[in-house]
Amino acid sequence: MRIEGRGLIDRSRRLGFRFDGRELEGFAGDTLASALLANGVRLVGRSFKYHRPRGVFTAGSEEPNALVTLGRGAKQVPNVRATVQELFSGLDARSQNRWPSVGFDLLSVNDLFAPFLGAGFYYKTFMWPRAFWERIYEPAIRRAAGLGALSGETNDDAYEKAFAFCDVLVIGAGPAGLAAALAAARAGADVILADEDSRMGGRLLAETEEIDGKPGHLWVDGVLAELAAMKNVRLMARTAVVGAYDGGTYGAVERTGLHLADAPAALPRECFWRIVAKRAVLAAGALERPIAFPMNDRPGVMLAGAVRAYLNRWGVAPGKAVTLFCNNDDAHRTARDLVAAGIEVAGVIDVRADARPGGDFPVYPGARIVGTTGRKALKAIEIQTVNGRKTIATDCLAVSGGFNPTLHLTCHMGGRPEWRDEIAAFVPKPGAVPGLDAAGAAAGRFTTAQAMADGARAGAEAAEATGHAPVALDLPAAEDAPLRVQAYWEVREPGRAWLDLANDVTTKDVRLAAQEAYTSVEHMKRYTTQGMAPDQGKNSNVGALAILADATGRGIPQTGTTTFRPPYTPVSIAALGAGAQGMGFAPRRLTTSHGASVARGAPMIEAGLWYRPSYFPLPGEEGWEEPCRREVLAVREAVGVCDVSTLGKIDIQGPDAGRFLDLVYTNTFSTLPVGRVRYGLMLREDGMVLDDGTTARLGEHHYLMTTTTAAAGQVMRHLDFVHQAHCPDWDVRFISVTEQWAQFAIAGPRSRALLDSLLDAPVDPAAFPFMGCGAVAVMGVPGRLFRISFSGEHAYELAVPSRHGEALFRDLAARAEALGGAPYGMEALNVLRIEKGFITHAEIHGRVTAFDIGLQGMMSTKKDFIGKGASQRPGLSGEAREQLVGLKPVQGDKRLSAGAHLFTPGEEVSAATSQGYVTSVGPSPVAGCWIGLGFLRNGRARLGEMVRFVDHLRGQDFLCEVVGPVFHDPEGGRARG
Amino acid sequence: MRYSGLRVIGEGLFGNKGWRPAWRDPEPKAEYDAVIIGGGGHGLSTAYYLAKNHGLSNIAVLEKGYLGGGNVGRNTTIVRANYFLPGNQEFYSHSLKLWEGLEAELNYNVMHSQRGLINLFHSDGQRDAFARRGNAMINQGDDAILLDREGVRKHLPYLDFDNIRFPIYGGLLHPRGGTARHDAVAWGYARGADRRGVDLIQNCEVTGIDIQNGRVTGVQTTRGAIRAKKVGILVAGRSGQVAAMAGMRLPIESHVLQAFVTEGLKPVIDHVISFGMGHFYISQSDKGGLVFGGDIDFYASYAARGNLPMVEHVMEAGMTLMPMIGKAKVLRSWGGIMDMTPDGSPIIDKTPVEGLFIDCGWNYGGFKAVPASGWCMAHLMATGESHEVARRFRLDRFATGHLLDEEGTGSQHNLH
Amino acid sequence: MASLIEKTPAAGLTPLSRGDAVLTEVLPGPITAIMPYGGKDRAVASALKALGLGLPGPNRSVTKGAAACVWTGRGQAFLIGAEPPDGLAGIAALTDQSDAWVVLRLAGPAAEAVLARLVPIDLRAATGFRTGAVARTLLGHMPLVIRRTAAAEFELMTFRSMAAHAVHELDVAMTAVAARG
Amino acid sequence: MRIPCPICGARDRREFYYYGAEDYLDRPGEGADPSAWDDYLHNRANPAGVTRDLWYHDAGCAAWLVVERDTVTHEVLGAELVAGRRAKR
Repeated sequence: MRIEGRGLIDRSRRLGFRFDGRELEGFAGDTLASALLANGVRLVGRSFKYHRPRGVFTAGSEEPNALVTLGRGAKQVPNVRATVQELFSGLDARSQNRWPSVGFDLLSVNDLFAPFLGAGFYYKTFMWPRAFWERIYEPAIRRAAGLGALSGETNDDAYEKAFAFCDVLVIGAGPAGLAAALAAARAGADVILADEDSRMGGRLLAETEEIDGKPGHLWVDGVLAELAAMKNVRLMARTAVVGAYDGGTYGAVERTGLHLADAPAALPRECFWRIVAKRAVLAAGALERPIAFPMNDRPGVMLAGAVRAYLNRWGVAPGKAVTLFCNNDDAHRTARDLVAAGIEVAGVIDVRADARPGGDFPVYPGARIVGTTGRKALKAIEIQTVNGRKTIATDCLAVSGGFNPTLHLTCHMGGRPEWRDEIAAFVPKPGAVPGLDAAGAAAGRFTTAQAMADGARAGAEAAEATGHAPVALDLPAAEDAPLRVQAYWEVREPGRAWLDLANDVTTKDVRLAAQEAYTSVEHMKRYTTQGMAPDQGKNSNVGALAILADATGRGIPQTGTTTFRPPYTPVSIAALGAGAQGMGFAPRRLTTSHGASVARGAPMIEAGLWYRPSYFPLPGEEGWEEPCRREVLAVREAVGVCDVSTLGKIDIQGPDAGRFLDLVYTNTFSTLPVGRVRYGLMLREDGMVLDDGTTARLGEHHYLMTTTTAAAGQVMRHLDFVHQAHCPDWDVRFISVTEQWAQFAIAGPRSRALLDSLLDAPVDPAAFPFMGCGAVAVMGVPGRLFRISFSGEHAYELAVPSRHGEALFRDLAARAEALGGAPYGMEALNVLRIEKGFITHAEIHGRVTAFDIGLQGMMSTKKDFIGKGASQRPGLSGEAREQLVGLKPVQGDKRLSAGAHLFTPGEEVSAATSQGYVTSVGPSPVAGCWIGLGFLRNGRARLGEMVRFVDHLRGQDFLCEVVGPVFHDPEGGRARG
Repeated sequence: MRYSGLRVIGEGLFGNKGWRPAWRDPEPKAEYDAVIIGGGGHGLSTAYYLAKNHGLSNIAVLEKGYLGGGNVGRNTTIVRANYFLPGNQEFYSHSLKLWEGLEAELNYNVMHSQRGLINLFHSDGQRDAFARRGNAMINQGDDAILLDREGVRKHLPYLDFDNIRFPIYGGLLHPRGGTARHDAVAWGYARGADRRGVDLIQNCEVTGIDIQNGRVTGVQTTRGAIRAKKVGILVAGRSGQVAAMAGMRLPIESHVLQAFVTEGLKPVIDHVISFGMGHFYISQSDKGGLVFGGDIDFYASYAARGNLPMVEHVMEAGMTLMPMIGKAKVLRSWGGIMDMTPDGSPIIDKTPVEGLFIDCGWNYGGFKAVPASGWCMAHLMATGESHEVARRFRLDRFATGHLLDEEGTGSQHNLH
Repeated sequence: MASLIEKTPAAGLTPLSRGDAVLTEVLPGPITAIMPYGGKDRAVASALKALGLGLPGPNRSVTKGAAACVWTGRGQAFLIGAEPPDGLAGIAALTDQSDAWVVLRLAGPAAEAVLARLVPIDLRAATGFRTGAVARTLLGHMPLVIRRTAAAEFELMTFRSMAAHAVHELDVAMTAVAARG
Repeated sequence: MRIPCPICGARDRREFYYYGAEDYLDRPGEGADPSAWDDYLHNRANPAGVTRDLWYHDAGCAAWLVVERDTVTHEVLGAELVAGRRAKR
């Protein structure tokens, strides 16, 4: 019911919206909850376990009941707090966790079985028969549980993340936060003021107490205007600071588009901020807490401060005849404001014997509520007064059990709060989060005057700590009446009394946990699920541990609290993971020939962030094997061209360069002549193979190292470590030149013919013997030529500055084709190298030693090198190790598959009898069958033996011959010739 | 007191007044036959199997906080047996078999749910590596099915198959893989051990290990000295500190692993899914929350909490793999302290001190190991010999080079 | 004689204009990595004086006309827009990087806000990132050399192979900032 | 978490690569006892408290750092260059 003349809503702007299909109307400035209450909607959802009818309970993000689903299709958002969601025109909301409707929910039958569904009941049953768990019990439980539903459709909204930096982050823009921001900003500090509400002001927007003789919101407007005009201040409304992390880093989520009717598609829905602040002031206020009493969960039961907020900020009366139940003075203000607005207050039930009447409403001192009625909306309460029992008709019961400072962020680094008896609440432990200071109600200073003064203090101190001289703040006159709270947690009378409304945890559940030895507060939480619902126990934690303390005979401080962890309010995965959807997860690295390869129809596959062509199909070719075979033969018989720019290239210079390479490679490079290239093997310090590749000596003090594509970054980091940690004084400098050079393999018997037609001067065989290198010119462009081969053929790699890469690739491909050759892709490259027994990271997978791949001879005995010491360990060599071998099927038509295991023929197939496994396979035109590389126990001693090749997954089981890993030209004459 | 559906109904009819404590709260005795340091999953299961399999009942479990307060209560609840190196294979295979009978064994519903685990792969090379793994699993007698892209789509139609940075080539399905209710495992073993006479002593921190002439004689605790000829250390997250009390330096570095849960949602993810390219794994709990995690934060830590870069990385992995979860909201994050070893595999072994045994180094795979770890540690403590399926979990394997490095990342603790 | 056509790293991808920010590819001329050998920092600095430049300290740059010497890492600077003077031979490792980077200019009143979406450092002039300031950091998940070249103008360098990805990420950020109005 | 790079200034943890304890700096000489290699590569004090460990400013200046920090509170107490540390000896 809307009250004329009250509230900060804009009554000139009517907004139509829908709830469960009903067309309703509210005003600009409404939340969905205030608009629903204004329309008399009481029942808004169903509880988690018993599916009990529930109504709006709070006016903030801590709402346990009024969780709704917004939108349809991919736009569907579950579990939206109606109390936070700003109303917009066309908003489409639905209730949750009910079927078929919120008014008639079949699963409310659970409520009848409540005696059997107490804390932890599921640990004691559903065990028989065993097979029923996955098939019957679990699916039923899963269907009944959960709240809202995801649409299952791919997200199509924009989300973003951003960074911000400041001297002072002020969290919360109520009286304390505004004063803190003002104090810090006037001192000259860089200030970010963040508040989760759409409108700044905090409780000042919901109270009738005046500030300096004016309505509170006018004072707020004045302060905000001043702050907004300051260059050193950034105001962030709709921004909830959700996590405190190390080094003054805070996570915050800003609702950028969720409140708009027609948000442009490009406007992010939410932005996740990482705010780095030298100091922070937590001015997040306090959360009112309920009292547990029999049947306290009915729609119409609300927090007293929330009732007052709906009245004063939104001009809504949540009921016609309101009652209150409280243990403190603050709740009496709600009664006073209601009466002033012309709403009947049917009684204030105050547990305090000394409670005094404060206005034109009946007060029942020393009384308590013993029962309520009204299935889908509260109808009446039964109270026990000093004079006996009495029933009062009421449609809205406002409850206040005192206030809990909103100290969650101060606990995010493991700090535990401290109990204060005089306010019956936990307060933040100072210094629990370095640099974060709590102020105002968040620190247990509840009056407006106290909050402002404390905020001003904290703001000034934060400014001073960041190097800004504080300036005095003239604080206005404000309300300063003490809270006068008496600790009171539950009415112990027959009937269920809810603590955790969202998870349906009652006082009985907590007592049952204690009875069953789950007496640690963590045990109680986990056993009852109290505090694990969407509100994370904001409404129930302190009450539950008070009852646990009572049940176990311990005090509240001795019982302790559970741990508050980030986020303070739930944050959508799309915001935290913004930017990653689709292609954004990792950078895409494109070679200079990318476009040309795509133009030739090559499927591009991912290789260590790069994209490389799989093969280059010709018209009429099907699948990968046909083009692959053609490309392999092109290399073997004519000439093939392949972009190898993705391999890591590191330019290494300096007088100590050779010495340095001797340290990082197992073999020696200081003796390599200028103009020559050598294959190098690099180990990790633990003796396993890190990487391999060729390194060329370009000059006396100048080398060029090649790494594999996958290990390029790791090798660079490794070189930096070895240099900086082990030999920082050596004069060696290095930098990646991977991006500088576009490099192409030109492989095959006609490779030289191709180069001779291309280069400005023909290849001089004397200058470019096998493993030679030197400078060349390509149409006037200076390049580098290396005579190296990864295919076993007479081959070169030609490098030019990347700006020429695409043009050179197109030219090379055309020339190759003219010579009867072709460009080739990764599939052919793989077959070519398997035929030659060359390894890749399929073989050097991190568990492999030089011994395993037969390169133990490359480990110099004349010098130290990285990995030498640890490679002496007995387990890293010997007959028990699996060694690299080649494999050929006995029946030539069998397809090998990598990942198969090898067994001794005649032995059973089991884990214990596995003799090895297959790492790489391919259809070899040279061998005329599929061939493979693999690791076989004591393999080098077993050449010529048969092994059983078993691939359960692909249904393969046949014999293979163990052969040497080099299938093609084992003497190497073709590459050298 | 035996738990059953009938008992639940019977007690419910009488106000649930009859439920008895799940375990006693005994005072520590001056001497036990064996003392277990650590009341987490591994310590409790060790005590249980020492009593059940080896007939020892004069045992105490000493827990500095509350039972199950360590990693057994802060993980992503995944249970699987999909290792491929001899040494790991047989151990996790044994563990999974124990899981499959755990409810009946403990008379406690740990909600072991064999909903199937799918490891996705994104290149031919990854497919081959997973094929090797799957074949190893079948060699071991476990189950594995290689799915191609369309096979994955049938199970997980909501993944992004069309516009994803690392395209989905297929997956390795482990049908017997799944989840369990983590706390219930600790509580079930605790209740089982208690029923067999084991003293579970909470709020009792071990402050020293008494050693005479190379033999362990007992422990010092915040609740007094306790004598014992056999002491087992099972304190993941504190292994280094407790071992140091016996003068040992372990091949362990402690790291923080974060995990996350969303608000409750109606059923949407029916499997356990693992996305190797992003190091992301996810399942949906029976309560409806999406439970997921990723890599460790990568820096040594005992803080049981992490930082935003890894939070964001995990969320980004989720968004690239299954963008339909975008509008689910993260409700809570937490952290556990992982014993990271230089090869990613655990240690269940004797120590140089006679009578002192250690079970540690579970990296971030300790939860699924709880039954077999207890089984094997109990065997070791009772017989003095390593159990057949845990014989490679030796403390000296780093020195000898007999490594169990499934990741292949070598002697850098945080890379496993 | 035939010639090899040159292609710039971000060819066809820029310019982009979104709201109050404009992204364009810059072609700065030669880029040479200069890594002084042990104890040669001063000698290198004086050799660079021939160009009117010097050797910048960490997070700094020195400019003279179209040429600049930009700090790019531990013991490393890039000479941009000029060929290295002869005097550097033997006292520093010199490596041609002219083709290794895409160089983008982001300009306009919204430039800082756009970069706040992608770069994890404080880029505000008021707190120190003034004209001439340099940082080696991240652009999303990509390596970045960033230099403020004017009050509302930054030069961004990332790997050439990532040019398309970088432009895309910047486009997304520019679009989001523009949508906020 | 922010790491104070002595060259670049304080930077977010996301710019750094972590290696492990500073033990990795003390590489045994050639021919050292196998147990020295075991200790160097594997065994760690792994303190719950102040530690010194190795970080690489991967996305920054490419310096290797020794960072002194507390593993319990995550407080970062300081950082120095690995190369500088050796030169001082």
